[in-house]
Amino acid sequence: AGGGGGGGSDGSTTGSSGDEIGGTVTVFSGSAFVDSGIVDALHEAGVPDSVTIEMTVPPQDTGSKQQQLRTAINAEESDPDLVLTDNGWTIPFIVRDDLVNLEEEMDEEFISRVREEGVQSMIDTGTHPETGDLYSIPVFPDYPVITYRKDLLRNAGYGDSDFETWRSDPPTWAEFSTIVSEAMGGSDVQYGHLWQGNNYAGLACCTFNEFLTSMGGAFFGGQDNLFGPVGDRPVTLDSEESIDGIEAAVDIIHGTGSAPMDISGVSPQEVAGWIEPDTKSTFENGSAVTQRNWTYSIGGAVSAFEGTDMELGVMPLPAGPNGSWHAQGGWIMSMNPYTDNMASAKEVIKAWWEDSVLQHQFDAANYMPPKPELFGYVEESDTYGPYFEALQYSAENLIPRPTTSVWPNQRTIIASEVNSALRQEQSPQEAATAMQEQISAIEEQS
Amino acid sequence: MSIDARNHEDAETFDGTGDESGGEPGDDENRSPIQRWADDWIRNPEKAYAVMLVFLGGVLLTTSLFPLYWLFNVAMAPPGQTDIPLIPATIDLSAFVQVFQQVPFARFMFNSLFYAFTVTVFVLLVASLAGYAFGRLEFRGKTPLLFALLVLSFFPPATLFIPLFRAFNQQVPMLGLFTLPVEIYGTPGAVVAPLSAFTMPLAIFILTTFYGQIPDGLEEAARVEGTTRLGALFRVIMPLSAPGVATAGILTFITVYTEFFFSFLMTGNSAAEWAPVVDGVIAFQTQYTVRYDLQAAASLIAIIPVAILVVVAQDKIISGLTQGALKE
Amino acid sequence: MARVKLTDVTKQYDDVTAVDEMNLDLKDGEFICLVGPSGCGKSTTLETVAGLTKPTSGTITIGDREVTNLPPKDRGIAMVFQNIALFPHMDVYDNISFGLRLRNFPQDEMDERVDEAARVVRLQGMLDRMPSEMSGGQRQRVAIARAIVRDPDVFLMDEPLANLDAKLRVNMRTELQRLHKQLDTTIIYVTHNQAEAMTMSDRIAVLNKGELQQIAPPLTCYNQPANRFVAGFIGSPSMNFVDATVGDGTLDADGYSVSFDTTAIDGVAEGDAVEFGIRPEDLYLADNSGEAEDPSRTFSVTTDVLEPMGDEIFVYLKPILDTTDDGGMTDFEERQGLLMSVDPATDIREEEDVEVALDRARIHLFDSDTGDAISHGVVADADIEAEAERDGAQAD
Amino acid sequence: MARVKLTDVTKQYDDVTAVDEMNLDLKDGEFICLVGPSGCGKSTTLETVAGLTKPTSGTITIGDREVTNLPPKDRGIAMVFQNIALFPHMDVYDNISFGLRLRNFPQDEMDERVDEAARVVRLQGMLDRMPSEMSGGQRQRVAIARAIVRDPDVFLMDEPLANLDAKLRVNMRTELQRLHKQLDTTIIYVTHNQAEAMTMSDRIAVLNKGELQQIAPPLTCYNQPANRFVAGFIGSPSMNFVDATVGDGTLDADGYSVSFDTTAIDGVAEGDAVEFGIRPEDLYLADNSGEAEDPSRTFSVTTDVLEPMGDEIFVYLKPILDTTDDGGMTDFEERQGLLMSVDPATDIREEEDVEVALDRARIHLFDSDTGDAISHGVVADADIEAEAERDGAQAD
Amino acid sequence: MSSGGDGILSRLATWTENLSEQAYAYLLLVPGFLVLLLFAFWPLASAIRMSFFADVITSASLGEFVGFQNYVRLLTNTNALAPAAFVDPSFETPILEQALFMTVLFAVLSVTGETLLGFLYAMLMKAEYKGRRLVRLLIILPWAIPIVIQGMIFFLLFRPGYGLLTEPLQQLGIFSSLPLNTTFDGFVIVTVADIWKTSAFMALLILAGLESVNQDLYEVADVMGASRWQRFRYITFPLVFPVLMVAMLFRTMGALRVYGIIESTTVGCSTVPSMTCLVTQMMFGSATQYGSAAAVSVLIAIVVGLFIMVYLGFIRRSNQSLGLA
Ligand SMILES: Nc1ncnc2c1ncn2[C@@H]1O[C@H](COP(=O)(O)OP(=O)(O)OP(=O)(O)O)[C@@H](O)[C@H]1O
Ligand SMILES: Nc1ncnc2c1ncn2[C@@H]1O[C@H](COP(=O)(O)OP(=O)(O)OP(=O)(O)O)[C@@H](O)[C@H]1O
Ligand SMILES: [Mg+2]
Ligand SMILES: [Mg+2]
Repeated sequence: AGGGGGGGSDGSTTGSSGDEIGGTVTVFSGSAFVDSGIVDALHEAGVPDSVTIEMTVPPQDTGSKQQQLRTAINAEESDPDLVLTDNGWTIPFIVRDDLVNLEEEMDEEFISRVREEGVQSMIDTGTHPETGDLYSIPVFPDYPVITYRKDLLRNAGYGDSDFETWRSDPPTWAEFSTIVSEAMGGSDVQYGHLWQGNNYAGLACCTFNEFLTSMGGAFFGGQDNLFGPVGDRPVTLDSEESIDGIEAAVDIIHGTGSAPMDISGVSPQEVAGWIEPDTKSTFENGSAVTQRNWTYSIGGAVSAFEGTDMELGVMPLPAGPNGSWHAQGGWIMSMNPYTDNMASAKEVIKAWWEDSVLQHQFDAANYMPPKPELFGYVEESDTYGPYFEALQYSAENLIPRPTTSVWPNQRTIIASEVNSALRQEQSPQEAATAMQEQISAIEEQS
Repeated sequence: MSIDARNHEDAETFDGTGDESGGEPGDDENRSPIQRWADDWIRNPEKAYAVMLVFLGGVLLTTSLFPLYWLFNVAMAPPGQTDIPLIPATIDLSAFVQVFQQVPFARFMFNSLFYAFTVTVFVLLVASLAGYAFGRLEFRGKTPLLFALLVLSFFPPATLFIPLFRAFNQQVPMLGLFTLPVEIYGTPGAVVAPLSAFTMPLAIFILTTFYGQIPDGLEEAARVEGTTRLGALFRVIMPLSAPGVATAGILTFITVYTEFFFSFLMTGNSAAEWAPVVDGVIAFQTQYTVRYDLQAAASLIAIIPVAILVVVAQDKIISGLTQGALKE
Repeated sequence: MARVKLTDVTKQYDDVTAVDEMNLDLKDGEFICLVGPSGCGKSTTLETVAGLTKPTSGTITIGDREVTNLPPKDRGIAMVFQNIALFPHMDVYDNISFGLRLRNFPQDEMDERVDEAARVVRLQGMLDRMPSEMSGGQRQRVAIARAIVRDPDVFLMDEPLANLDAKLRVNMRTELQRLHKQLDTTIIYVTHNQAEAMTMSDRIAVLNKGELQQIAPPLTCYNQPANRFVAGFIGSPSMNFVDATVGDGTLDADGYSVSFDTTAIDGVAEGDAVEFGIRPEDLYLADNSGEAEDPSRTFSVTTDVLEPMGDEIFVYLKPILDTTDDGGMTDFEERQGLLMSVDPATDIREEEDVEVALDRARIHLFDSDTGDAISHGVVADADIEAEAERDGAQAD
Repeated sequence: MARVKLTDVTKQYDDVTAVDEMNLDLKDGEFICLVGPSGCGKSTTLETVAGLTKPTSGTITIGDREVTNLPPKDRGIAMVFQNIALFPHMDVYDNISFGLRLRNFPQDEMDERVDEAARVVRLQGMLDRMPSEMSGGQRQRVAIARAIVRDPDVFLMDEPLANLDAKLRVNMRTELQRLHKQLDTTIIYVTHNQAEAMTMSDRIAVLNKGELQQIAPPLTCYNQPANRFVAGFIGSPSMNFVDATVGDGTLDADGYSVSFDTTAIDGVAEGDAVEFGIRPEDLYLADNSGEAEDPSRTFSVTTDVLEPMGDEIFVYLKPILDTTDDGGMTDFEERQGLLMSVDPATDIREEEDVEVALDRARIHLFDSDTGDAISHGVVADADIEAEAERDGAQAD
Repeated sequence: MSSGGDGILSRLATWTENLSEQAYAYLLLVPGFLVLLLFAFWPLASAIRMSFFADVITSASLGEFVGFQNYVRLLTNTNALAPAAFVDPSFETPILEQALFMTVLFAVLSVTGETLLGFLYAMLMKAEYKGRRLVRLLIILPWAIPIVIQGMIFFLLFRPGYGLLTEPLQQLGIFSSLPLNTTFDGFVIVTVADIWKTSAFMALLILAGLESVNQDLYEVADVMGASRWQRFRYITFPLVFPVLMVAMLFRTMGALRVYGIIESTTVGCSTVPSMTCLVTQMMFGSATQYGSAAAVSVLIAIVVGLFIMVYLGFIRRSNQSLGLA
């Protein structure tokens, strides 16, 4: 903001300073961006030197960040000027007009460039579901993949050809669970397959959604309805396929055999209490055969395995009858409607879309570029290059987040019911019924 | 003379340094220490009681301190290690240094200390006046006013947040009458004012209770000696209520120091923007990773000022203050 | 040094009237003792003067100012409290110098004054003790020092010497009197000690149940008590009281009668029920009756308990008509026994029959109903011969 | 009802020896008064007996048990505290019945006992007051009631009557004595009141600076004080002390001398520096010297201050050699003046020259160095004629 | 300072001295209540007003005036958007998943535990022995730990797989293998965590109460033959009672508003939904329901108020003055 850390102080001057380039642009970003050199990269990519760019660290716990942003916007605070938000919870802000409609504010040419060049699913999470206007620019996409221990699988009789195949043709859940259990049997690792099954936002949007979709189920009848219209879409959580999805998730832990596929229990009960950092560190210290996690975990595993006997492999998520599906992750950038420095903020947005900045971002923080055309750059990198194929498969088989204004309410219900099924406190059928009932009620009330 | 004095003698004996004044020397030598103790305790049940207290206390302390010990353990663990052992493999204090290298942790601490100190001083002062009025004076409307104070604490603080935030940030007129100066938001004032208001009811209640218990005679003596009513409050009643004042002070200080909600939302995120120490601690969390070791180290560092405060304030909580003051 | 005036001061607690329409007018530099039974309102009176409690009604003037609504600090008073009220968080020096510090005295003058006050109360060398480390008497002396170290116009002292031993008490008494003379301060002094009240005060104010009974110089209170209450209260041991009827030139009590000139006294007539009082020292054994100013005829009684006090012996004389003895459940006094004081050298034993006389000049007559004094001292009946005759007859 | 025995009890605070090698042996049911100057260790002695403070050394026995290390509650004692210390959160009834409730007395017996105790201390009708609503004397009476309501073996009372008026004091004294007789309890009683000590106690224990000076029946302490300290402490007003030298059959003070038979007394020889003591009541005006047992020759002095007390007058006689007068900075006593008590009827004025005699039989002789008593009473020299002659010569 | 200033000051002082007790009391209350009025009472009133307006989940503004509708929906459990049932009149929801009952149970358990432990701690802090200062410090420290960290500690202790206590407690059959996800286990953890942290608060207050008891009274009681228990029962307790009540009162209010510890231990509001969980989620969640959030706040206040009445009843009955009774 113009006056530094202050508030909407200079009400009368806001208008004019908003049109002039200069002052400070505060970006609600994250610790990975602070001191990452991205500010210099932005300046090099065209932001005038008169503009000071400040990267701030919001609380990284997704919930608190959301809460802080909500507060700031509700309070019509002028800071931050730009925010990086999870693509999973931006739409509610968009539909409430809590973010600037970039389609209106920025020049057409830039907007269409973004639409053309950007990863489609990321663009979707930044688009108003009804008007189709673009509110947010993708910053980085994130893709879930399976990281696995090639060394252990080799012991179980699999070889490079299998690894080769899986990169673009993942095994089914049934096959996958067999592979893991074989690998486990022949080794002394503690755990088989790790994923994030805790009662938290990630279960609803992502890990469970992946099971659900690959088994043919859906929250709201199909992918088209994920962004609404709320109240005018079917709730299909108690459909046969949806129950299959729950059963698949339960089976991979407990191996009850209720799912249509023969999935054996290769995940520890603990996954129902774990989230990303837990599985990441467990996998990295060699205690597990496989792990589902986001892109950044590849980098972690690479460095963790360096100089050990462990060998890293990466493949897309296993497939169900409906194929292999990956939840869309990543962050997009939007503008605070109460910013008092809009002109400069626009410059920052534009610069950020430059290849040089996105490449810098990948180099410095392992964040994927949001432009498919830059994937080549990733492919060439030492760390990610070898695993690029799997990532690309994942990027091509994405399910967007089901973000609507009521999704936060719905996701807590889904997470909590599914988690309790994972802990076998209730059967998949019961969980499905409970979800169906409560989600429908929410849909109706809205 | 006092109870304490007696306990004191006993306690010293447990440390093995006390004199055995009550015992008969001579035959003590050829009995086992246990026999001697048992004998001593039978003759001197106070001692047995004290031993029990110490033992019980030991057990309690261990359980209650274990989490702290464990926090220390976490701080010693290498980054990213999830399996924290009961006994650290190595003594590695580097986390305590890194905390300061990675974020301006000292500034975070300063910010919180500043809040805590300012609020504590302000609240003690203002609550003392109110506590005096409630505790020692008779006036109409006392009960309703006290009750109004209580009612404030019935509501979750979050309830008050939105209106306050708007008042500070959007110049929504307070009481519908006037707006706060825009300069306040983003300064410590925006944190100090509401936190003072939230911590005040407890402080008022504590001080009311303590001030009410000081015998009238002492205040009367002070007034005859030449103090004003207010002077008597600060010169006699407050010092004599030292346990209460110190307690209210410590409680306020700690509450504000560890407060999260308001100091977090009313300030920016960076240390330079008056973010509190909690911000400094959670700065070690990124979206998918948490540096537990750094967080633990940061927390341990963060409680040092409180530890110092407690040590200092302890002396104010002196035993049996009114002793020898009055014939009642 | 200031005049103190209480006009119609009343202090009411919920159900108790602690002070009732009190009127007191103290001259500049006067030393007045408030005495009265426990709970009669002495402390409350002092508190109203000090400003620690507001009278329910009435006004208080100190010097020329009406102070009824002034705070204590502006009244120019110093006070020693009955409950001592030392500041427990301060050592002796700080306790004593508290009032001086409030007035920003320079350190050296403060030291000087504190030293002097400590000397007066004999606390030299204890200035750095805490109250909790002192004996009861020492604490009380600190409280006195705290009051005298300042230079107030009016001193209020509530039992300042209560915890002191006799010798120190006498010494402190002298010191206080000296101070009074030297500073010319007005002093209101509550005491339960007769000797103090008698020797120190210019006037004694006797209170009962919140009401002022008499205010007069000590000897006037002793010799001409305004009513039965004052008579009984002043003097230790207490005056003997006997129910009697006025006869024809006699005062008839149970078992004996005293002749006197009824006509010389206003307000008594034959047949009146009166009470007469006689102090223990105004009773004489027959042998010594010559010492009396106007000895009555003797009558015989039996001694009960003897209490040798060293410088005198108290002799309890059994009631003439000892109708009941319920195991000491009623007082000696209530049973109308007589207490006599005799010289320690006197040869007297318990349970002995003795002849005693009383000094007619020292008989006090009170109205039985109101208790008001009718007369102090009676004179012998005109018909002395007749009495002498009867005396002689009796003696035989 | 128990024997109480203190053997070599010492209590040391940091820098003060509050009690020093105290030995006391109290018989069953004995009533003993502890007296002594403020700070001499009376309260501390009581506290060691009560078990509130542990003696630094020495043992305490109550009954047949050594109780040195027993907690107070197991010692079978009741105590009235000098600082009163009522429970502020309990009303009078609850304060008094506290000890009974601890012992689970049935309600009706408790009521009965509390009523009786309240009656003794005259607090009927105040049982539901809170301590803060009472006067100083009323609080003290609650404290007494709280102690007497129980049935302990030993009573410890620290100045129980300090805040009471004279009359109530005498009444309470009688009540306590009656209780003592009735319950046959051993009582240790601290008082600063001479009359109490003299009349109530079987024996008086005089303490000074933590050391026991004398323990003896009251009159023994009064008439045969063990040393100068006891002599000066017991009796009010205090004994007169005069520095003197033993001459040839005379005791020579500044300005006058008394003849006596040096040989009749062990331990004095001509030329010894002694101190002699004479009580105010043993000084006589020449006119009354016949009342003395063994009047000395008279000598002339000038009266200073007169203090009329009602039942007697204290006459301060100016020092024979009034060498200094530094404005009252030293005591009367220190200036070797004499105090005489005379009958209130005596015709005497201030600043008058009078002839006085002293009662030779009541002269106390003390060693100047140690202060130990040498003799109580001296007898006239054998050569009475010579003295008479000299007397005559002087009188002329 | 000029003499003129002194004059004004002293005149001011005289003026205040001459005020009646009543006026003086009000004067003393002004500063405190001014602060409270601005920063507590006024926002509170605004919030209460909010509770009568409809939720607009897609905007930060308030909907139309709906009277008590928000309350009705909460109390009949018909607000589908509520993150959890405030109370379920049909009782199909397990007790611990109904915010009201869960919170009340939590408050009762934690305040009881804290009071008992607090008393013990206070005694321990008061008794004199070597190292008492250290013990005092150690007892107070847990209270000084930011709640985020406290949560982290308990999270690390009970996290699945690695938590130090997860396995032993599971083997004892006390907890499930995922205690942080199980309602009952989570409830226990949150309660224990709260007791662990907040006992120090109690202890500190009780200690202060103990320290201000006139020690002479114990001597009297000793001589009267009071046993340790009786000393406690008749002297310590009644004299500490006013302070204890203040402490318990505020702790009860705090416990009934529990929130932070639930989130920070990662037990989470969906596993153990406290009343304040509802407020925070509705107020700061993406689907803002200001009206309902404010209504929950008012309901919380009513529940707390009922508890406070019970306390005040106690205080009144025991004839102790808090100024309130
Ligand atoms: N706690 C203490 N610390 C240090 N000295 C003390 C303490 N208590 C008492 N003393 C000292 O011990 C001495 C004896 O005190 P004690 O209370 O026994 O006197 P006392 O004879 O009762 O006097 P009084 O008649 O004034 O009550 C005094 O000099 C007193 O100052
Ligand atoms: N705060 C109060 N509330 C009710 N009654 C009170 C209060 N203070 C004193 N009283 C009563 O008022 C009366 C006078 O009390 P005051 O203290 O003046 O007596 P006192 O003459 O000083 O007696 P003492 O010689 O015993 O000290 C007493 O009966 C007392 O009980
Ligand atoms: Mg009084
Ligand atoms: Mg004493």
